[in-house]
Amino acid sequence: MRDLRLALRAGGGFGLGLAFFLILAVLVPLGVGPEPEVLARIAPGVLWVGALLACLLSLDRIFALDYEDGSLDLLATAPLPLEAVVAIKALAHWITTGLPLVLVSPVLGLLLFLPGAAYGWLIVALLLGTPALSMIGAFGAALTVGVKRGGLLLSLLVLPMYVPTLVFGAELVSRGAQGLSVGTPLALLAGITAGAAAILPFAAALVLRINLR
Amino acid sequence: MRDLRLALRAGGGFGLGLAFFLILAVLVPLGVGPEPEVLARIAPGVLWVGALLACLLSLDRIFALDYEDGSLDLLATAPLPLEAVVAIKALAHWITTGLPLVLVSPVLGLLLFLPGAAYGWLIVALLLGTPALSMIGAFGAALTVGVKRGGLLLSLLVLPMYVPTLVFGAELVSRGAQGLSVGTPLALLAGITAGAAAILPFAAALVLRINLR
Amino acid sequence: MGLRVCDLAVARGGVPLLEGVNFALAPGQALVLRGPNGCGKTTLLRVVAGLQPALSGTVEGGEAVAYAAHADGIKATLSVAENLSFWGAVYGAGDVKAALERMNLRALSGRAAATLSAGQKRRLGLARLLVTGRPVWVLDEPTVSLDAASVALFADLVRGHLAAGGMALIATHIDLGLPEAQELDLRAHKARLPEPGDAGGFDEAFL
Amino acid sequence: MGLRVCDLAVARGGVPLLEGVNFALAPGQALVLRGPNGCGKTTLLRVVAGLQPALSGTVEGGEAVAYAAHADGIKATLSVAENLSFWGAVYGAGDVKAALERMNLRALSGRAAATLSAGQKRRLGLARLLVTGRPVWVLDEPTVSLDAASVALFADLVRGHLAAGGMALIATHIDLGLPEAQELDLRAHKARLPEPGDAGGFDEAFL
Amino acid sequence: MMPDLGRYALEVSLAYIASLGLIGLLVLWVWLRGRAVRRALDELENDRSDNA
Amino acid sequence: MVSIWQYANPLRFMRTTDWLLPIVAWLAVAVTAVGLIWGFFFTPDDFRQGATVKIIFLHVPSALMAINAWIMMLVASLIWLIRRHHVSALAAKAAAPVGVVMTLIGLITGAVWGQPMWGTWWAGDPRLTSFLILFLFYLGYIALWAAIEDPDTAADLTAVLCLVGSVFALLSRYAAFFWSQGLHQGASLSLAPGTRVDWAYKAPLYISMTGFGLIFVALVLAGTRTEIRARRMKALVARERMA
Ligand code: HEM
Ligand SMILES: Nc1ncnc2c1ncn2[C@@H]1O[C@H](COP(=O)(O)OP(=O)(O)OP(=O)(O)O)[C@@H](O)[C@H]1O
Ligand SMILES: Nc1ncnc2c1ncn2[C@@H]1O[C@H](COP(=O)(O)OP(=O)(O)OP(=O)(O)O)[C@@H](O)[C@H]1O
Ligand SMILES: [Mg+2]
Ligand SMILES: [Mg+2]
Repeated sequence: MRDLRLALRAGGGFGLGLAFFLILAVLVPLGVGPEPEVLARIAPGVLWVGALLACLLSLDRIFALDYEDGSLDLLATAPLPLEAVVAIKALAHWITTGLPLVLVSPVLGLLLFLPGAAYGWLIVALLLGTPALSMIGAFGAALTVGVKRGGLLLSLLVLPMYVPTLVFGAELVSRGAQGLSVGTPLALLAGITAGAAAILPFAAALVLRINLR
Repeated sequence: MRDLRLALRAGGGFGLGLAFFLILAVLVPLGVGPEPEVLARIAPGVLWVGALLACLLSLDRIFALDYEDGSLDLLATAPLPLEAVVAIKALAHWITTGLPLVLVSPVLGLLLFLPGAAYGWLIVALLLGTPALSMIGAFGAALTVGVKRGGLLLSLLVLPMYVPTLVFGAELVSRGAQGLSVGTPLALLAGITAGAAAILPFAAALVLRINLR
Repeated sequence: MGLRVCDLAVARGGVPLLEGVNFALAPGQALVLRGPNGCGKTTLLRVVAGLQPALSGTVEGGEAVAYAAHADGIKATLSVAENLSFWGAVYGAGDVKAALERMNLRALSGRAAATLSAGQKRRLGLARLLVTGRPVWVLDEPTVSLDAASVALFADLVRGHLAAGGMALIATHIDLGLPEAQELDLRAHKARLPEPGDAGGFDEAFL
Repeated sequence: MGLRVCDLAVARGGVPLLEGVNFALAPGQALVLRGPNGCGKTTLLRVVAGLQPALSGTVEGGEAVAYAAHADGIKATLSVAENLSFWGAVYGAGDVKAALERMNLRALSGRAAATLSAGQKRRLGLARLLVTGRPVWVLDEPTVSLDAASVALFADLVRGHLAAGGMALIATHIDLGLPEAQELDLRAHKARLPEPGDAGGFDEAFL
Repeated sequence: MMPDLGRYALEVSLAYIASLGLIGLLVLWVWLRGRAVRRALDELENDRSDNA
Repeated sequence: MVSIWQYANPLRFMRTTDWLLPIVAWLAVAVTAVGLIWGFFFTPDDFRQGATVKIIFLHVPSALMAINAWIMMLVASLIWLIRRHHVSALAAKAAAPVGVVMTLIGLITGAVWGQPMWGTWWAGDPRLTSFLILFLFYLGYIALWAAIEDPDTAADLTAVLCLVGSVFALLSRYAAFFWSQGLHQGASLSLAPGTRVDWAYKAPLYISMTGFGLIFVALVLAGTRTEIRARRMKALVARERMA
């Protein structure tokens, strides 16, 4: 859809989510200390928390800009169903933020001494999990769209909803690193993403309509 | 000054920075796993990174709102020097974000099994370091004030500048925890804060004037 | 076809503003809403556009509406032409080139919308109406910031739209140069305070 | 005392817009700037207010300016009275109560600014001028969204300010009902294109 | 001709290939962008002198 | 005596670089080729590091140039802020991508070298970390240039960022050394404690350092020319609109 192209073009911050992810991977060792064993132990968790935060920081762009300049009012009266608008915007967010994170994560794994066996699972986990992050985030962004600079409120609402994704995602990677079976977290992660993609666009569109009123 | 009171009132997000900090402290054990030894080892670093991110998320409020609604133009033509405006806004940001973090950090230390000896130093370190975070952040916010929803760009610019504060702050806490001497990081942390408070308001005011032009 | 508003009552922030508003627009007709600041013109238009529920009464034909609000819905980072073609794509109709030409924006078409002056932005906002292909235009103070020449251009635009069988509902404070349009003064429809104890005390508790 | 603009040239986004602008305001005088959309009125006012450097020429008396732009600088979360008293505190002058009274805002004084209608917001923006205590008012389309009664109120306000020895520089497209004000048509001051190859190719490279 | 890099053949050649490749990419980018801008400018100047 | 400020005149700069750039470019290619070919083919293996020592001819020059590029940007930014010479601002803009690539080469060659030497791609070493932070500063600088529409505003803002950023980059470097002692070589040309560096290594190293320096100069000149043209184009388009 054109909306996607325009979202990409207007969003601008293609590399920025990446850069943020990178910075986080640099900061954590600086805070925690340089010991490789400790870092390797916490690497999957840190990478997941980093992906989460990188998503989070770009969430407020999803609807707030459109709300402020009045586009959202106009989109709501346009022939496109608002559910489709939400889904497209979440997809655009994932493509600009989630996908680059997935691609660059192995490099950051290096910085955090992630064990070799875990790299494949890291990619799989992020690939499965980040769409859910974008979708949940779009819902949160729809909830807070009327709040000026609601960045912090948004994170407050969204982060708890990210918990299941985070837990299963990090678990998947660390099990993968230790060579344990990964079936359960894999299935759960996929389930969360599928569920989010199926239900949340409707919830988000509903909430948007209420916020516009 | 009245500006401060109004900033507090308008900022709104008094508890939000706190809540974010709290959520992060909860998320990290979820991502990393529940082992107390590992958590205790990384607690100072995680708390510092958390403080940093909580600051970061509320930074874009410092000037962007005023820019968008035209207040910044009006403030620039007001009798108050812009340097004072910047300093007051940074102070207000610290009071709404940094100070609550300092006060609540011992509780979060508990969640992360921070060793007993470190609590005092944690408070001292945050108390000394967070004003620098707010001041550096105000400079970054002034740089990106013309960029719409520049949250990610802002973090890319600001986070690298946070590195010295983070390193000395985390080092101070973990040395304190191990009972080592803390003189050097303490002095350096204080030095960074003092230097930032002395110089950055001028740089930020300069940058704001350029952005308004 | 057409827009029909029957016995409409609207409220904003829980406060009833207007009531008993009745009007109908047939193709080729325009209606200008008048009333002092804060009387509820914007609120009424939002109800007609379907963005807000009515307190009571009905709006027929609200789905054929193209709405232009105080804010223009312009993306500052996109160029003028890109802004328009985005809306053209959303509505799946309309000729962007012709709309640019019509609103005298061709020279500006490559410029980022952020660099437009207040009046130029407004012209872009009005050009959007042309690419919607919708028959009913609902316009909230469309001539704000426009100079005399542009106001005349706008009047022309509306006249052309009416001639093509369109309709227009316009809230404004100034003289638009559209003598053929009907006028509706909203002062006559100011909502009365509900009588104490009117509706059995239940609704009253929340008004 | 007074505002004196000598041979001013202004540019926006690197493009020269106006040149050779000369005027002087003595206490009690008002000047209305006229010109089509995009001719550079806003830019000129920003230069006079000291927000933007001039391309050439001088502005004397720019530090005594109270500027009111297209945007009103209103904090949506603060109440009307709080918004005003903030600016009163910044300028260390002015009587907030009287300003509210004057602009007919007393009934709204406790309302959050976000809930005001377009015209009410604009009235609040104008009330701000009263609490600045500055002698030179620089106003960019001050009557946008105002109804006829409020426009008259505004004209009164300006007249009172002039009578008290103030000055006003106003850009507008409509008739303000201020016959005593001088007018300056900016079309006469449109900047010429620099001749190609003018300054030995140096300045030309960057305009 | 090729020197014997011993055990570290992979590392050393990787370093050389990556570095030279990166410099090559950079040079290419600078060159292409320079060419594109120069052409666009020439076109503009031609238009201008045509009009004058 | 022709002052160097004359080259702040874009026209003069273009005229000079017209003939200067090809010379510098070809010189850069030649010198780098000599240095790297000598280093790769005609140096003996080190008795402890084996063939990996050959990486030094890439690693050290690129690392040095990465730092020098930032210093050059700092100086150019100062000149822009103080004397408002447009060419200077544009040169700073043109230097940033070159600096990033140099930093990236330093990081990659270091990592590739670290694998055999330290048994790890990456280590919590201060020099490595501070280098990575320098990389971040470059990214931020470039992102800020890209984010701002108006060229003069962008030049001003990035110049201030460069000044303030330099202070913090320096502080970060100091902080990184405080944070960990590290594995990396000290700032001398000794490859390992106790071994004197032989001219067999030093000569090609110095030659490649010169070569990398010339590459940097050539690319910055070329980039500055492009930026000047782009700037002029913007001005012309704007002027067209005026008419
Ligand atoms: C990712 C890994 C590495 C990075 C980012 C890195 C970075 C740097 C930097 C920035 C310099 C510039 C000199 C300075 O800062 O004073 C440098 C110099 C140098 N590096 Fe590395 N380095 C890395 C790995 C290595 C390894 C594995 C070795 C060899 C075992 C090595 C050997 C050297 C040598 C010999 C110098 C020259 C020192 C001097 O005399 O100034 N580096 N490196
Ligand atoms: N949340 C709210 N709570 C109470 N009153 C509100 C709220 N929001 C708006 N109002 C009031 O509702 C009234 C109607 O506003 P509306 O924007 O519809 O007016 P309008 O006729 O468009 O005025 P204008 O000509 O100034 O644009 C105004 O008096 C406004 O103050
Ligand atoms: N960054 C820019 N680059 C090029 N031109 C610009 C830029 N910003 C503004 N302009 C142009 O400068 C001109 C002057 O704008 P200005 O806002 O001063 O006009 P104005 O007289 O206030 O118009 P209006 O009556 O519509 O408010 C406009 O034509 C605008 O398109
Ligand atoms: Mg209205
Ligand atoms: Mg204007």
